[in-house]
Amino acid sequence: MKLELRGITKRFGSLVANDNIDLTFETGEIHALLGENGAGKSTMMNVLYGLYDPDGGEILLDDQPVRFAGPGDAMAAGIGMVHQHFMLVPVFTVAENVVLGHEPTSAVGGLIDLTEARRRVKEISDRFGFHVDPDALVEDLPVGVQQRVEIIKALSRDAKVLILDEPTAVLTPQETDELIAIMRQLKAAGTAIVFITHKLREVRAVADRISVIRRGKVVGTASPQDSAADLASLMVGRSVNLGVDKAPAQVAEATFRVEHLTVIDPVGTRVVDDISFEVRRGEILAIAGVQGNGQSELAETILGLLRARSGSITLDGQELLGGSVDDVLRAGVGFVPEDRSTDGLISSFSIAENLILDLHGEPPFARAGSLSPARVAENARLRTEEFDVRLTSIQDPVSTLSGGNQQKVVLAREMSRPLRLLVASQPTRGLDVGSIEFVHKRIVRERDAGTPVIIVSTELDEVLALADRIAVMYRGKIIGIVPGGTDRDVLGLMMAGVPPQAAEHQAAEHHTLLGGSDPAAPADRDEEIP
Amino acid sequence: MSTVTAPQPPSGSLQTPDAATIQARIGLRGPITYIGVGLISLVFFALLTPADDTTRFMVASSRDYVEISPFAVPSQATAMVLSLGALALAVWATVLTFQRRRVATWIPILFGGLVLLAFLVWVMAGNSNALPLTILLTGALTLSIPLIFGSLAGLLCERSGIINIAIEGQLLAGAFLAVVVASLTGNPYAGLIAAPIAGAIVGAGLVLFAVRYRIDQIIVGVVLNVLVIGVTNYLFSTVLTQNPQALNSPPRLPTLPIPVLSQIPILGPVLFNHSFVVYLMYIVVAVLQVMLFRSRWGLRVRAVGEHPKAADTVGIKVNLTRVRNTILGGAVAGLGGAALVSAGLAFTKELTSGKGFIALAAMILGRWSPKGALAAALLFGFADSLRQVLNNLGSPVPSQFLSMLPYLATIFAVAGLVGRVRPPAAEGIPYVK
Amino acid sequence: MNRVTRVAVLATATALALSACASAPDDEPAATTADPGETAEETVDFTACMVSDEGGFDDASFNQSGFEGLELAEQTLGIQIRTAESADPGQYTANVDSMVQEGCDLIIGVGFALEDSIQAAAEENPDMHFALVDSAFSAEDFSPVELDNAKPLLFNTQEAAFLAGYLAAGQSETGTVATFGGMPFPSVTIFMDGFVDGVARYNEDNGTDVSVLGWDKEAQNGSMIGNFSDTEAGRTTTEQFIASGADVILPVAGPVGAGSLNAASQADGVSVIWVDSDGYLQASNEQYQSLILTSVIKQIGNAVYDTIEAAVQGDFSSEPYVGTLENKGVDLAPLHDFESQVDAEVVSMIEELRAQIIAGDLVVDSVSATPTD
Amino acid sequence: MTTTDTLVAPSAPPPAAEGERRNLLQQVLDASWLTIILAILMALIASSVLIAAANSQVQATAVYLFARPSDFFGASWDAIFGAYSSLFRGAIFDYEATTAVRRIRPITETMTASVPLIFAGLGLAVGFRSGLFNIGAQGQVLVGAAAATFVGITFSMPAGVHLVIACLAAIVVGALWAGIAGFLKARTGANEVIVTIMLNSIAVYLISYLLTTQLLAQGGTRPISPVVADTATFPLLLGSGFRLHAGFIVAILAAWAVWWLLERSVLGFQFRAVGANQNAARTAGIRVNLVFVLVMLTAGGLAGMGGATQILGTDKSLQASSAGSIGFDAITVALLGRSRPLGTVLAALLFGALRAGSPLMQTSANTPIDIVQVIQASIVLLIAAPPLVRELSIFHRIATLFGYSMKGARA
Repeated sequence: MKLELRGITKRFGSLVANDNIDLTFETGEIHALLGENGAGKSTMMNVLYGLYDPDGGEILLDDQPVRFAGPGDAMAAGIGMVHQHFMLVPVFTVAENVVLGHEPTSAVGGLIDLTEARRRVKEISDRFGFHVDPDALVEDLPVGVQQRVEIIKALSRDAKVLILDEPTAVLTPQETDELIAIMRQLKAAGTAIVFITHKLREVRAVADRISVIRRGKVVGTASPQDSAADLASLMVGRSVNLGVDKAPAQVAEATFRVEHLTVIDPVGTRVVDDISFEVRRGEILAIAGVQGNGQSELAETILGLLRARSGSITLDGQELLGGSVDDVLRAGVGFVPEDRSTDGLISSFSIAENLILDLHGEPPFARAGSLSPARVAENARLRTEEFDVRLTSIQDPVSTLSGGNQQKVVLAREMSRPLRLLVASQPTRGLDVGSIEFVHKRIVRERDAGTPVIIVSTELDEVLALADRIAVMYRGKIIGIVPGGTDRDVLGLMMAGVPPQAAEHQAAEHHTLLGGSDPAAPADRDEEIP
Repeated sequence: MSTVTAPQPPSGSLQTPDAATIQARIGLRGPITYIGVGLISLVFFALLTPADDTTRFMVASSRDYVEISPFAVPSQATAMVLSLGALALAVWATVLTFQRRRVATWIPILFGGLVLLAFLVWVMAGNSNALPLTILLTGALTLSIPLIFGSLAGLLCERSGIINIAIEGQLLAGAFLAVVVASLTGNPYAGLIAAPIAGAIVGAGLVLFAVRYRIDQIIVGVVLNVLVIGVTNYLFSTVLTQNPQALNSPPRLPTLPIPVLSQIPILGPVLFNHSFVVYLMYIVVAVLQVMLFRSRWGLRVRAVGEHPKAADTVGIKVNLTRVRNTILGGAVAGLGGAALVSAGLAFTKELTSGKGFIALAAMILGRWSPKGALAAALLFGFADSLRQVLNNLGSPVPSQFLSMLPYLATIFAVAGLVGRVRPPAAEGIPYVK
Repeated sequence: MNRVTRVAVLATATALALSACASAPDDEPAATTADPGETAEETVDFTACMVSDEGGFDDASFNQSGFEGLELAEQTLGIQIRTAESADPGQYTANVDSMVQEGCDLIIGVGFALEDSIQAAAEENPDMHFALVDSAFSAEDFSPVELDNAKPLLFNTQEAAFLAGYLAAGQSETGTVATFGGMPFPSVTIFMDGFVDGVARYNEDNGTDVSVLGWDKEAQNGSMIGNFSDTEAGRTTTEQFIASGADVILPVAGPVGAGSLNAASQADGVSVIWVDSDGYLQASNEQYQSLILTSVIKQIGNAVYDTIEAAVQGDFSSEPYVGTLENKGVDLAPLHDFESQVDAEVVSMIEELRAQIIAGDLVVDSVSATPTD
Repeated sequence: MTTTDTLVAPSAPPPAAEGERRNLLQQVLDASWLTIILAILMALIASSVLIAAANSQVQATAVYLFARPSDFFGASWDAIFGAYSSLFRGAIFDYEATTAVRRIRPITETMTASVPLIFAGLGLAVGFRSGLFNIGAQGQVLVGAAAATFVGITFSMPAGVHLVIACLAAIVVGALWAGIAGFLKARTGANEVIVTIMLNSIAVYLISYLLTTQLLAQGGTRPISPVVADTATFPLLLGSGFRLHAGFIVAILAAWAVWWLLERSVLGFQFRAVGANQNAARTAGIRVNLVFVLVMLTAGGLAGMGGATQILGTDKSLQASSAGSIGFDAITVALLGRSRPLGTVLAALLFGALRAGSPLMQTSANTPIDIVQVIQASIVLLIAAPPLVRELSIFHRIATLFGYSMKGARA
C-alpha cells in the first residue's frame, strides 16, 4: 500500500506547524522522518492519523484521495500509529486495551468476548515473540512492554502503514535493538513503516529513506549513508557543535551523601531499595536507567516530596531526611523537576512569579509577609536577561513561552541562589537543539563553580554527554556506578539489570546495532545529537 | 573499554541484614479505629446499660405473610455479647494487620453490623416499644431508592469524564414532571416514563455547557441546581397551585408483591413487596454493573473517562460519548425523582431536600461502581430510616441530632472509610482535540 | 443541536397557536383591565397587606389559612390587597417595609417569626395598623408588651388538640396513636402537647393504656420531619408508626400530612387527624376523605378577616385576639364519614370536656401557648 | 505513565503584539464587560417570559391571542414593565415615593443586602482561587451568626468592644467550622465539596437545637434568640431612616484586605499557587495541606463575619434559617465576580439589588418571588459562557456582517 501526502498544511493560530508537506511512504520500506523537537513531525502524523484536520493539501492512498474524519477512518484505511505518549488506558488490561474500539462481542447484549480478545493478543504476541500477558494491567507493565502492547494494538487492526513516533526514547539500547528487529520483520511482511525520530544514529541504522523536516517544511531527503554531521546540519539548519564542551572535572570533597535509602510506596513496593552513593563538589553524577526504575522517586525523596522508610541523606553533614521540601530548598538544593509543566511551573502565573516560585517567602521578595512587586519584576528582568529567555513581557503567563524558554525559566530560578547541590531530572526533555546546548552549558558551568550536580536522565545520549560518573538504577537499586564515557552497550545491559562486570562481558560478545563499539562508526558517540 | 569500580562498592554488597527486612510501615489507623469503636461499644452500649432493662424487637409487621411475634432480649447481656464479638473481630483484624495480611472485606462489614446492633439494643433498652426491624430495613430501602438512582446517574456521567453536581436538579425536575404527567394522565406509569425526560433535559444542559462551552463542570452543576429549583418553584406557585386536582394529585404507583418471594419471612416484605420502580432499580443496578465492566459500551465509556485521547486514537468519539452518557445519566436521575414521588405524593417546593448531594457522596463512597453505589446509598438510607424509627419511638437523643445522622455518616464515610479515592482520571477536564 | 432546538420551538409554537385560536371576548377591552378579584359591589379605599414567613402562601398550612382570610376580605369587603412571600428571615423586615412603602392600611404578618419585624414597623409607624398571627409582642426580656397599633392573633390550639387526643384514644383499636411535627416550633408542638394530654385524659377516664408515639411532652422531644415539605418522609414516618401499631395519626407539618394520608390509605383501619383547617373539605384530600377522622381547626382565616373588617370599619383595636374553643377560634371539625363509627360515649364525653374547657373548669396547658393575661 | 488529557496545539496562542493586531470592532465586542452586560440583559429578557406567563392578564389574553394580539402584547408589556420597574424602584431609586428619604432608601437597601454576600462571596473567592470548591458558606454563615448572637445576647460590654468581640467570635467559629473540611481534606483527602455540603445541613440542625436551649434562646419558648444588645450592633451610617450600617464599610475594607492577601502577600501567593498547580506548589516547598487548612479557615472566617453582619447589622435576632440563601447566593456571587475581590463586591451589589428589589416586585407587580432565582442562575450560566452570549447576541450577529469573527474571540 502506498501512502502519499500532498501539500499538507496545518496551522495553529498564526503558527504554521506543517507547511506544504509532500511525502510518500511505500510498502516494505522504513521511511524515517528526521527533525528536532518542535519541527512539526508529530503534527504531521496526527494529520495523517485523522486527529487533526489539515488546513490544506490532501492524503492519497494508492493514488486515491482519502479524507479521515477521525482516527477510526485512518485505522480502517490500514494506518496504525504508536504514539510517543502511549495511548493506553492504565487501568485496563492488555487485552482490553488492544481490542478497545473494535471489540469482539458475544451474541448476548454486546458483552465483550474476552477469550477472543486474549486470543488476538496471544496470536500477535507469539508471532513476534513479544511475551505479553493479555491479562496484565497496563499500569503495572514496564514501558518497553507497554510499547509492545501499542504495536500489538496497531497490528491487530491489520495496519498496512505503521507510524512509530519517537519509539526509542524510553528504551535501553538492547530494547531498541529488539524494536529494530521487529521493524525489519514487519517490513519484510510488507508493512510500510514511518519512523519518526530525532536520533541520527537510529536513522542511519534502520532507515531505507530519510526525509528531514525543519520548521514545518520538508527540507530535504538523505540516505542512510550520509554522515551524521551532514544530517545534523540539515536537521538544525546550521552547523552544530555536536559535543558538550567541558573541561575535566575538578573534583573536591564529597558533600552530598545518600546512605541505605529505602522508599516504600503505599502499595508496599520498594521503589527505592537500599541505595547508597555520594556526590563530590565539582562533579556531575548521572543517574541513568529506564523510566520507572526508581530514579524519579529518588529525586523526589531528596527534595522531601516523598518520605523515606529508612536511611539517610546528608548535605554538608546536615541531615535532609525528615525535613520539609522548604527545609531542603533552604539547605541549598536546586531542583529541576522531571516534568516542568506539572511540577516546575505554574502555567497561569506570570514569568516573574514563576521565577520566585520557591523563593517567594525570602527577602528581598518578601518582607513581613508582604510581597514586593518591584523586587519581583527586577529579579525577573535580571534572570531572563541572564538566561536569554525570549519573551514579550515578564508579566505574561509562563505558558506563552516555548518549551525551551520555559525550561530556562526553571533553570534561571533554581540557579539564582547559591547552591550546595543541583538535582536536575530530564533537564532537556522535549527541547530543541539550541536550548539543549544552552541548558547543558549552564549545568556544566554550575559544576565548574564547585556545586555537586545530580542529573537524572533516561536518555543515554544526555548521560554520556554530561556525566563524570554514571549510576545505573534498576528496580529501585543501584546496579553499579561507572565512570562517564562507559560503553553504551554496557550501560544498556546494566539498565536491564545486569551487574557491571557481567555487562561488560556480554557487551563484548554482542554489540548492538547502535552500540558505542559499533566498528562502523567509532566516532559516532561524540557526534550524537541528543 | 573497562568498567572502573565505582568509588563505593555496589549497594548490594553493603546491604545490612536488616535492610532487606525493612518493610512498609504498618497502617495503624485501621486497628486503632476498630479497637476504639469496639471499646466504646462495650462501655457505653453494654456496661452502662441498666442490668434489668430489656430491649424488644419486632421482626414482622401485621401485614406480613408470616407473622412472628415481637420478642425481648436482656439489654445489657445482649449488648455485651455483641460488643465482645465486635472486639474479637477488632483484635483479629489487628493481628492480621500486624502480620501484614489482608483484612478480608467481610470483617469490617460484620464488625459494623455487630456494633450497630449493640447500639440498637442500647438505644431501645427499657423502651416499652419494640424496635420494628423489618420496618427499619424496608424504610432503609425505600429511602435509598432516589439516592441509588441519583448515584447511578452520577457515575454514568463521571465514568465518561463529566462531573455531575446537578443530580439534585435532575431529581427535582424528574419528580416535578412525574407528578404533573401522572396527575394529568391519571396513570402513574406515565409519570415514570416522563420523569427521565425531565432529568435528561437537565443533563443535556449540563453537557452542553461542559462540552461545547467548556465551563467548569462543578460551576454548571451548582448553577443548574439553582435554576431547576427556581423554575420548579415558579411553576409550582404559578401553575400547580392554580389547579392542584388536575396537576398535582398523582395516583400511587401500585405495590406489586412478587409471588412466593414476597412471602419469605423478613426478607420477603423488605425486598419483594414494592412498586415497580424498586424492581426497576434492581434491574438497572444489575444491568449497569454488567454493562459498565463487561460490555463494549462500558469499555468505551470507561476509556473515555480515563484517557480520552487514547479513546480518540482508536476511533471512539469522546465528546459524543460524554454527551450520550450525561443525558442518559440525567434520565436515570429523573427516574430517581419519579421514585421519590411514586407513592402518589403531591409535588412540594424543593422536595428533594439535598438528596442529590447525598447521592453524590454515595457514588464516591461506592467508588464509581453500581454495586458500590447501591451499598453506599443503602447505608445512607439506613441512617435516615434509623433516624425516623428512633424519632418515632422516642429516644434519649434530641431529634435534631438524629436528623444529623445521615450527614454525619456521609462525612465519616468520605473522610474515614474512603480517604483518597481514585476518580476517573479525566474527570472534569474538557476534551479538546 | 440546532435542529433539535428548532423542532422543539416549532412544536411549542404549534401548541400555543392551537390553544390561542379562541375568539376575543365580545365586551369592551375594559374587561381585561379589571381585576378579576373585584367582584364586590363597591370598592373601598383600604389596602390590607400580608407578609408570609418562609413557608409561603401555598404552604397548605397557616400561611395559606391567613391568605384565604385576606382573599375573602378582598372579595367581600371590596378592599385592595398586597402580599409578599418571604424566602428567608432576612426578608421579613424588607417585606414589611415594602408594605409600609406601599402605603398599606393594615399589615398582617403570618407566623411567630415575624414578631420582631412587625413590632419594629409598628413602633416606627404609629399611624398604621398591624396584626401578627401566632405570636404576641414582647420586650427583650420576654415580658409581654402591648402596642397601640398592633394586634396579636393567638390561638389556644392545645384546647382543640386535647379533644382530638381524647377522640383518637377512644377511636384507637390498637391502643396506640401517634403524632409528628414538621419542626419543633411552638405553633407545632402546641398541637402535640394538647394531643398527648387528651390521650392521657382518656386513659384516666377509662382506665386504658393508650400510648402516644412521637411526642414526649415532658422532654418536649419527639418525631420531627425537619421541614414542612418532605412528604415522602411524612409517608415513611407514618408507615413506621403504623407498623409500630398506631392507628390514629396526627401530622402537624402542613403539606407533609399528605404523606400520612398516603400511608394510611395503604393500611387497614388507620385514620388521620388533619390540622389547621378541615382537611375533609380540602380539594387536594378528596381521594382520602374516608381516612380523615377529624381536624384540629385553627381559624386563622376568620381571625384575619375579622381583624380586617374591624379595621375597615374603623374599629381596629390592638387588644389580642385569642382563638379558643369558646369563641370557635379553635375547634374540632365534624367527624364527617366517621360520624357513625365513633363511639357515642366518646362523642358525648368530648362535648362534656369541651364545655368544661369553655367554662374554665378544665385548663389545658402547653409551654408553647402564649400567655395572654 | 502519565495520561495527557488534551491534545494541545504545539505552540501557545500567537502573542498579541505580533502581526495582525485585532481590530477595534473585535476588541470591543470581545471585551468581558460587554459580555457581562449582555448576559445580564439576556437573563432579564429570558425571565421576562416567565414574568409574563405568570401574569393573570397575560394568561387571559393569550387565549384569544390570534383574535386580538394587541391585548396579549399590551398585557405582556405591562406585566414585564411593571415587574422590572418595581425591581428598579425597590433596588435603586423609588421615583414614585413621596419623601426624599423614601426615594433614595432603595439603593441603601441594596447596599445593606449586599453586606453578608460580600463577606461570604469573598470567602468563597479565596477558596476558588486556591482550588478548593467550598460549598459550605451557608453553614459557615449560620454558625458565625450564632456565635455573634451568643456574644450579643449573653454579655454586657461597652459599645464598640462588644461589637468587636461578637464579630471576632463569629470569625473564629466560622473559621473553625470551615476548618473541619480543610482539616479532613488535608488529613484524609476527603472531598471538600461533599464535606462542606454535609456541614451545611449539620449546622442547621445544630443551631436549631441550640435555639431550644438556654445558650441561644435564653428562656424564650420560640426558636428565636432574643434581640442582641444595642452595644453589639453595627452603627447605622445614614441615621435611623435607613438600615445601611457600618458593616458595609467593613465589607469594602475586607474586599481590599482580600485583594491584598491574594495579590500582595506571601500567604496569598501560596494560596494561588496551590490553586493553580498543586504539584508545582509542593515542589516549590509550599505546604499544600497546610494551605488547604489555612484557606478554609480564611474562607470560614469571612463567611462567619458575613453571618455576624446579618444579625448585628440587620436582623438583630437569630433563627435556624437566618442564613437564608446567603451561602448559596454567595457561590454564584463569587463565580460571577470571577473570584476577584472587586468583581465579588460588584456581583454582591447586583444580587443585593435583586434581593432588595424583590419585595416590591411581589407587592407592587405581583411577580412570583421565584423569578429572582431564575434570573440569578441564568446570569451566572451566561456569564460563564461568553461564546454562548456572543452566539445569542444580536450585536455580534450584525457585527459578523462587518468582518467580526466569533471564533477569533478569546474565551
